[in-house]
Amino acid sequence: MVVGGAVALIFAAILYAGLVLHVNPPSNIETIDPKTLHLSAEFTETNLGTKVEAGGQVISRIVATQFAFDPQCMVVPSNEPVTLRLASPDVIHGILVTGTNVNTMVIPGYVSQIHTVFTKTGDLLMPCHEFCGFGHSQMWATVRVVPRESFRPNADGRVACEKS
Amino acid sequence: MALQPQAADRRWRVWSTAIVVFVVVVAALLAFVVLPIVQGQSAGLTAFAAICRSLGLQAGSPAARQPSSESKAQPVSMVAWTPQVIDRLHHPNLKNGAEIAANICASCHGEKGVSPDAQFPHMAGQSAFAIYKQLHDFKNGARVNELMGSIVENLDDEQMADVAAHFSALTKGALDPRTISSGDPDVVRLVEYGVSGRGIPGCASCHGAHAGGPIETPTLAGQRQEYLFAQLTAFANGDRHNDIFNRMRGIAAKLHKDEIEKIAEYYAAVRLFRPQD
Amino acid sequence: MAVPTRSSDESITQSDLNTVMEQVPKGALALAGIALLLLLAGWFFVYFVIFIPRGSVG
Amino acid sequence: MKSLERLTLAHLWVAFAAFAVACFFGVWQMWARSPLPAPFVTPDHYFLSVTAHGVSMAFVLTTFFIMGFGYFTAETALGRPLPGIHWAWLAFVISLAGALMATVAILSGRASVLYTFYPPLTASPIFYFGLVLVVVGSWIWCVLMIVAMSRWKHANPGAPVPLAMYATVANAVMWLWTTIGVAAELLFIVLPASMGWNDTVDVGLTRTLFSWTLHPIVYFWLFPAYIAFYTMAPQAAGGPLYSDTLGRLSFVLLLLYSLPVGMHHLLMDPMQSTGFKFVQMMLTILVAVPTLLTVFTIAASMEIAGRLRGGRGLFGWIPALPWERPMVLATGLSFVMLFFGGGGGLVNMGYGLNALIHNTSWVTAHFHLIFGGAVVIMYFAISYEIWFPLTGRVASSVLAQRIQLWLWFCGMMVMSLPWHWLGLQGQWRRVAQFDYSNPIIAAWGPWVIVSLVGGLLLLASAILFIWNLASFRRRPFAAVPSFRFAVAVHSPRRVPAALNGFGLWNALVLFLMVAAYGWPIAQFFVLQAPQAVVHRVDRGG
Repeated sequence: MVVGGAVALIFAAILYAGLVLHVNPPSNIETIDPKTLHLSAEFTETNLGTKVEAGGQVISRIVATQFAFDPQCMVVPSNEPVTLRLASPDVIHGILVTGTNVNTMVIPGYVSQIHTVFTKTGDLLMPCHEFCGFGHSQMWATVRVVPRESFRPNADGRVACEKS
Repeated sequence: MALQPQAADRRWRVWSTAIVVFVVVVAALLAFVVLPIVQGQSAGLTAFAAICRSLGLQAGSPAARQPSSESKAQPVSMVAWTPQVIDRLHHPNLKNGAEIAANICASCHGEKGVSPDAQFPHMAGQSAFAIYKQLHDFKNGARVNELMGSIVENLDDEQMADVAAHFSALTKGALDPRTISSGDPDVVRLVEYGVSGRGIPGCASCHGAHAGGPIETPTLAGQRQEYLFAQLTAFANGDRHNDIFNRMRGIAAKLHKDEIEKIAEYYAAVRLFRPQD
Repeated sequence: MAVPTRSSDESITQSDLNTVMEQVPKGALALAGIALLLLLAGWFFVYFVIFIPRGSVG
Repeated sequence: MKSLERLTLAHLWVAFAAFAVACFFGVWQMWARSPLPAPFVTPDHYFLSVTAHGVSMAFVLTTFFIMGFGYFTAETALGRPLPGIHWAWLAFVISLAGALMATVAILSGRASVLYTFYPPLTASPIFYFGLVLVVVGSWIWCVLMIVAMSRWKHANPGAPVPLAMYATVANAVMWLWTTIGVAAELLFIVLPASMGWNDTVDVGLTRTLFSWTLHPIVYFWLFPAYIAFYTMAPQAAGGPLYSDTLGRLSFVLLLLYSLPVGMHHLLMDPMQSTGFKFVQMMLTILVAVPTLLTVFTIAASMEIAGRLRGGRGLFGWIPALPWERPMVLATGLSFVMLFFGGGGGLVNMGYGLNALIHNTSWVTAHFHLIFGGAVVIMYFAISYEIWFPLTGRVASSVLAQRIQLWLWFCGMMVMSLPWHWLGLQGQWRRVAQFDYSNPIIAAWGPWVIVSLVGGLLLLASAILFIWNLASFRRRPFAAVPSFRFAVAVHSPRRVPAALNGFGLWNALVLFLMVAAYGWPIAQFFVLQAPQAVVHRVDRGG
């Protein structure tokens, strides 16, 4: 019937996004203990921010905590695959990056992971979009998308925002 | 309706069930077989791994390589809020805590946790979790202070929990800092609301009476002004760095010196309810 | 003047109803069909014009 | 029947009192978020207000309205007294006590965790106890509805249950299924944590359990609107219902496909796998089927009425409808809002597409249009319709009723359409104030002010609504004709057993819930996911 056709059409578009564009919601069931997050190797303070890993993967690690992100500014290259990995040591947070499809919840106990490609350069807002307490409204960070040639990792493969 | 009622009823049962089961089977095939295998191929995953990921049996997306990290842990504080630690703080040996307090804490922090000297913080009514965290950090060198470092050297975790709980129990706890009637409106705004544009949450978002901030958040109301000023300054310039994930360093570094002064003054002005007052 | 809050359908005769039922539900199908088409158009607008250009996530 | 009327009115007045108060909170919140300077804005005031607005609108208004309307339907549709009216009063007292407890906890600032909870933040136990009591009261209502229907069936063997009652019981059955998730979350995890009995909670599990409830709860709110579409709107328009069977089928499909779909609220969550998200997304799309069936059936019913009144041509029946009657007007306006809200919803549930708008103002706009718009406007129309039989007095001004409905519709559109736009720009949710000095956010300012104007229209409409109901009291008593629900063109003498009871559908719901939620919940017990430390907002810091 007509109803069935309409439903099928929308369904086909979603399936197309999944099969051809590899669009998935962030669903990386990877546990991490929030109570000892600061003792973990990967989410230790010095390892946060953007790093080009040995295999060439660009990974930005971010901790969302009451009521700030650590770090508060991330540099990522444009038009290149980037992986964001986020974790929370305390309560539920969430992020989106304005003007992009980057969006995930950050749930204490789990690593949230998004694989994406930023296409536009510039400073984008990355606010906490889930109620996390009274300081929620002041919790935001900056994602600085720079052209490939301006993205210069240091000897450890790390890139950080310059203090402005 | 040519059908007999019973036959019609059975047809409804059979077809409804069949349609529902069919929908679930198709959904499951797409979700657990077709999508992960197709997505996994482009990411170089085996069909088995991709299916496991789509079921949630393996970490990672069926559409992308899973990154790894070779980083080493470099914690700024060794305190982990395990259920054991929390439990000890909820069920302390208060007698033991009182003894330790009388023997080694009272000379600087006062017999009843009210310090006689401006440079030492008050302890009475402070959160047990906050005191425990700081004692633990002094002991591990996460927070550096010669005097405190040598004093806590010989305390074990349980003793630290007991003495923390002892001080915490000395008064009824803090008043809501916003009960003071006067105050510079700019500071009140900073304390209550913070500054969105500078990414500064209000102090009360964590330190307020009904805030639900991190468990180790200390009570500030009625604290020594000199102590608060010294600590905020130390956070701002990085001398003190035992706050996990830059929670305080990040905020303090964004505050101007006069704001730090006013905040210290503000919180010191809020009177704690103390039995001897 | 207050309109009665509920209508009285006693005036409907079976023959009126039969006449009307020859037309029904043509109008309803047309209306629902247009609504459905607009809905689909809106959805695909969001999908192709906003979602897809914003880049893949997974 | 006097006692039934008192019972129904008591429920509706509690519902609308909460509604009116919540409207004030809502407008103030929009003011606080706008570039205009608003009074009293601090984070604790703001989140107290959001909690109060959400709890009043989503739990108190809905639950009390549905219970009251259900009692009314049971007695009028079945034509026999409600069994166990004492139990109904007991349920009322329990729910009211619960609502008052929650109110006290919220207003004392010890429950600012919003109506969707967010553990490991935990509020005062009084808040959760209060909400549990509201739900317990509604469970008694569910049992009473089921008992009323089964006694009627016993007395009328083989006869089809009147559609209005069949739908009401479908809602009661669905509500029993729905509340399992939130009840498990509150009773086993959140309440013990707020009492201090455990210090850590499994956040993934609590969110998953809440998602179990989060979608069908919206359908629980929606059912009265659908009941009005099928059984009151055609009657008001002056025609019969187009098809009784399509109505039953819609209600059954709503029961089936509103339950195993809650995970579309967790599409952006890291603790559920792509596979189960996809399965539930696919089941979610099927909810479109009963919705579209309803749109068609009601449009067809209206077409009959319009043509009976002399409407000609393909669309001539539309202007021929008696739009001056509040129920007809509300149905039309409700469908317009359902169109926009439903369209937004189709984007929300779109698997990857959800990333575009998750936790942005788009979602706020969606549920305000669907619930606050399409559903609540039918609550208004239902109240106008049944206030005469309930009070024995005729409305003082139907014009005021029409103005109120139009105000609500315009307000809702003016408020929520800009929100859709802002959501696409990335305006995020649950923020007390925005920093309008930021250039990205500054561009949103004008639209936020436009939506605030919509909010003011809504507030005006809410006040007018209460005034309209109160003004019934100034009118003299009139003779009340017996209340009639619309009947179908071809009133069935017998319907298949499947469409006259819920046994088959309960079995299928069980199957669907096991398939959709079995492993996603079981995984937390297998995985042994690390727990998060409880953050109590009701203790001094």
